[in-house]
Amino acid sequence: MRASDTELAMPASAAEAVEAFGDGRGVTVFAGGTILMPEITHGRYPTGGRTLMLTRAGLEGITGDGRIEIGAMTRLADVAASGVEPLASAAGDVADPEVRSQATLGGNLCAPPGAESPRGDLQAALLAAGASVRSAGAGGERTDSIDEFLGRAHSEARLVLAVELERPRRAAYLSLRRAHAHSYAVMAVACAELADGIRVAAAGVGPRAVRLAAVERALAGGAAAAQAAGAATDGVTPHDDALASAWYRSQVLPTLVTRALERLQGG
Amino acid sequence: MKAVGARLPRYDGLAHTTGRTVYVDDVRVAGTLVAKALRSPHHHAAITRIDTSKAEKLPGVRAVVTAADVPKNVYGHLEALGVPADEPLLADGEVRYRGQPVAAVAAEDVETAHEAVAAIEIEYEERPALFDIRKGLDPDAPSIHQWGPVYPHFGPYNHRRVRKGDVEWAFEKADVIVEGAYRPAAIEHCPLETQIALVVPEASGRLTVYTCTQAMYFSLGVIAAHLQVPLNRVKLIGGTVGGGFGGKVDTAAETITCLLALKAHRPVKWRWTREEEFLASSTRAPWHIEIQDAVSNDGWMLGRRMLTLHDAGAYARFSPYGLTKHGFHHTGAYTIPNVHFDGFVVFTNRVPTTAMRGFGVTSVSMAVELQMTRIAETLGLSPWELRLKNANRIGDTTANRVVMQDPSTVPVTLAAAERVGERLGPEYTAMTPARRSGELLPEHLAAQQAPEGAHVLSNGGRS
Amino acid sequence: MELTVNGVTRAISSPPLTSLLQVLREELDVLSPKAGCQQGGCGACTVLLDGEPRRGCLVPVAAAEGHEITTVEGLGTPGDLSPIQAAFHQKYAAQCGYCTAGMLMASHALINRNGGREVQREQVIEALSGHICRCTGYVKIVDAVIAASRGDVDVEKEQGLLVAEPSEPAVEPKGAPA
Amino acid sequence: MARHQGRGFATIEYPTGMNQNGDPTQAWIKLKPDGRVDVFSGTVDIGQGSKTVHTQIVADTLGVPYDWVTMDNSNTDSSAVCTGTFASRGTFIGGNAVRFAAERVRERILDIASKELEIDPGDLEIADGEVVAKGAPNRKISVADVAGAATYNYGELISGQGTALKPFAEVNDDDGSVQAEPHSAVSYAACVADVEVDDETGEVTVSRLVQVYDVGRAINPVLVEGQIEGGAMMGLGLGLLEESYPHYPSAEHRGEQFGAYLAPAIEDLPELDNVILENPSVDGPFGAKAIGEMANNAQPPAIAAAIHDAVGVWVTEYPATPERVLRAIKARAQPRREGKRVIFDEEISLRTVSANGGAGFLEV
Repeated sequence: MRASDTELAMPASAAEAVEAFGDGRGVTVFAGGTILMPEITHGRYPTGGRTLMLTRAGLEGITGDGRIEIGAMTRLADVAASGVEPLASAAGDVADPEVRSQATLGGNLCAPPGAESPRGDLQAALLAAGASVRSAGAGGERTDSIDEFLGRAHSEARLVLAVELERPRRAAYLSLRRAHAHSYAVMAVACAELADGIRVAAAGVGPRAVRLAAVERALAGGAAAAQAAGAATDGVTPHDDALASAWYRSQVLPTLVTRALERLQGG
Repeated sequence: MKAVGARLPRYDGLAHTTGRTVYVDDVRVAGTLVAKALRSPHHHAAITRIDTSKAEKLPGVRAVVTAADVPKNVYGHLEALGVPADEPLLADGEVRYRGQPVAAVAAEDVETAHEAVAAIEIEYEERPALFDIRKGLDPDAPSIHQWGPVYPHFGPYNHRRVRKGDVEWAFEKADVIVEGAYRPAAIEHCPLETQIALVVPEASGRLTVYTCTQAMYFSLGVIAAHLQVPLNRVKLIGGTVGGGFGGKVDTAAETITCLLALKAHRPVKWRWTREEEFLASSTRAPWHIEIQDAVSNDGWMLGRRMLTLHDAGAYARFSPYGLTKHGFHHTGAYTIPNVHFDGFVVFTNRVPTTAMRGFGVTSVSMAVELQMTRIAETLGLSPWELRLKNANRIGDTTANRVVMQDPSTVPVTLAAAERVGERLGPEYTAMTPARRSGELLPEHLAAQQAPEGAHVLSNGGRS
Repeated sequence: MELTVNGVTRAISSPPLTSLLQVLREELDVLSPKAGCQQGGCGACTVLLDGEPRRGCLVPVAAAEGHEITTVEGLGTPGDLSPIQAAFHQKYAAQCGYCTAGMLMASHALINRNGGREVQREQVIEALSGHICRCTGYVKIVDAVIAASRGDVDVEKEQGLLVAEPSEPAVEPKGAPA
Repeated sequence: MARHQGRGFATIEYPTGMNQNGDPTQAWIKLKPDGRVDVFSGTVDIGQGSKTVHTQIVADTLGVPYDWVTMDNSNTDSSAVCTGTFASRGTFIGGNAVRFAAERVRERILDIASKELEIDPGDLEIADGEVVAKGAPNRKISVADVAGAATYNYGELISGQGTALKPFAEVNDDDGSVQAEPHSAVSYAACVADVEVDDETGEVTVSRLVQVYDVGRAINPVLVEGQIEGGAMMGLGLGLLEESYPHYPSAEHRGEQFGAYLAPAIEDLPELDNVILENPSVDGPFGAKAIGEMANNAQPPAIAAAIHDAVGVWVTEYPATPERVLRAIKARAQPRREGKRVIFDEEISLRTVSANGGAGFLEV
């Protein structure tokens, strides 16, 4: 269909947005637009007859101190400036200042995997931080752990309203990227020390970010950073794309994990 | 003299910095239609059916063109230099690379143009494709070009040859033979301005073509040849380009846009998207280069055997020219008296490769210079001194017998060494490009040296 | 819809999901922003929204309504250059010129954000990290932005052509053939 | 984390003009009645600054101020043949074309000035827009008045045309030898690259490039610098970053997004130290040689040599991506020695990769 034929809704509040979204059928959610706009320009309007533009829905903002809530429409530039690690470092690592001023947390969370390179740069940080996702859709509003949310992503339509997390005691984020703002990171590793131990996650090693459970277990068992990182590729199935091969990702992931953990522990 | 040597401001600097430079995309002509192309999704396939009738009937579609609409569809960019034609403007019966244009449409707006492209019915029969030039002559390599796996028209040969001196002697005489393989990749020109043309059919029947070409008269000739019209039927307006780097030596968008404008009787603009540019614009060629150098323990380059495969992509375009230039410069900034060079232009199912900054010679530099560093390392010599010792000097002759008149291998190398504080022996720091004599003119270099005042030797070298 | 561009408010008829870039160029004939990629990847279409740089190709016009949009046309004219334009001209920061408008807008915003202090090289690199220039190698762009932030540019002089100044080779020629 | 420094260098040469020549650029120039100069040439300015350079050449050849000269390269009706902007031919060949045309115009100016001043043209010279008698500076007439006199008194349009063309150099297909020079002039350059290599990730950072270019004569030194700096970044891209098919030869991977194609960005910018040498060419305009195309040729091999210096491995497939560097570090390949032969890179060679040991390509 033509983008010019879509029915555009611009809800003025979160409640209006939830109502307009309904069960999500036939709805395209427009957040920051950094992924959607090029598709529209190139004549590939994604789905449905209705576009829900959230720009004026009041879904932005970072609130709370210990328990932090970040609205879905919070711009990555604001996340980067928030000091909430490892999320802030991950957000600051996305693209360039102009894109970060437009891209949103919710959009990043819901980005489908790219054809040529990984996407969803924040997923690893959210996993490491043990975040949860508050969303609306069929069956009403609910809160899922980030692990559950990502596991079900793209199998059901949800309108993300906010992300919630406890501020980690310590956190570190490290990406492997070519020095190019316009390029996605090859891989990223985030780790965070929470009340119940250290969580470690990696992005760029699969269609979406994953927890590195074997590394977490090794750390819980008292292993040093480099030793724990030896298990980084357990259960991980890296892929080839335009940025790097599966071989390269497998080779370098342990190094990246080691460096991230050393950063976490070394402060 | 006042202007020459002065740091005068750019002629177009004020226009650039006030956003007033007029590029093709900034030209406004009332009633301009939008063009889009149907491009091959396959690397290699037969076109078994094409039907444009549904696209033509869509409201807002003003023209659809296919190979049948081109007066002279197959034309060669270098016919004037003796390279026969092999490339169709629009694919006819067969596609040989992904992104190859098969048909084009002109419509009132971009969304209609997209719909029209999608409405063209086309069926393909996929064929095996070839991507590795090293496998071009494999017994089971797929047949992908009407001329066979390699370009066959270097006179009586299917490869460019350069021969000088006695290479057998050099390899016999050598203390060490260093062999290496070098593989520069395909590269995007990636100018910020993508390929674009705006064609306005004039009442007189002339076509006014707003063009981003780097080569106005060259493109004029290409357009006129495809359209089979004299040069006064087409006027090119251009001269201001948003980056080229060689990719806009190809006449990429102009001719198809002319066909659409002629058929629609309306102005038509075709601006490639960045995706099209990445998918279907020509690239710098990938190369495969193998070098064997015969050297003496004290660092003389006695002889070189070199084999180069140049990936032309699906059509010849400028590749035979680029390979010849490559062969002419295959010794780099050094004088090697005995050489044996063979170069092949190999066809693959990639987009045709073309000129890019340093065409033909960039690949030489990438291969030969790393090889020189390797030789120095292998012999345990200074890489600086190895280069200075074998540097081009006045009166030396190139592989193809041209006498060097103003070579600067020595001054640039010494200046670089000085800049980074590299300490060289006094016999090196005192060097100039002057004619060889004394220790710098060993017996093996004497035969290649030209007499004073000569410019080209019709038969230089040892033999 | 209405759009305010360089201080002038005009009615817009393009559909709301049309990119701001498309509206500026095709509906309003504001031609300095360039369609370099329309993927958000090159920066050639960057304009200012309320003084902040944004990719024109990533902003739907519906989201631009109600904001002040500034393009190079609103920065200065050949007879009345802004400092950043004068610096780009004086420092030869443009070659083919296709990326220049985006570079200018991002640089202008950086200098304004910096509140009159001299911008540091690292700031320039961060601010222009999403802008591709295939011609200049960026050196003269960095120089120009820093110079403009320092006020180290003669705007008056840049209105016309510079007076020729003789150049010196960086290193004396040596070994020149007779 | 293990980072290693390394330095490498390269020296290169590059010819001016189309290989084998036969590539004309034609220009013509006319004077307006006030002496202002209109230059028509089809040379395309792709950003390198040919309009500026040609204007400088014409101004000095005629002896008039730079801002008297207007350059029109806009269309094929008013401009004569220019083969195009490629092969580094803009300054040398295009510049010679406008120079030759300006020399003709200069002759006509002197001829008419001679009539007006009643002085032999050989005793006149032009400087700063005035025709002056040699040795008698108060006997002069402005070029503006000469052009006015030509237009209104003598009925002449002062104009001139010039063509820069070297004849096509035929090649002997048996041995590649030529009967005429296959180019116009040769430029030279050297480049030193300093790099840092991370031996755990294969990442390479270029920290500094020192570059020396012999350009014959820098008609406009800042534009020459612009070519050197732009070329340096393009060369850095060739050496480290860019690849149309990132997993070449797996053709499915020619990306369509900037996100997957790594054109050098401002974050890649190393310290650049440029040196311009001016060893004049025999026949270029004011001694100029070429600069544009060669400017990205020296960096890739200098960077590859620096990688070897840093971590001891040879990466001969360009670009030296982190993956290629890391593979080389893991493999630590040593050359095979066979008698006096030292054989590198066998695994990527034609003999290894082709099905028939390279038959048909080797030993023809």
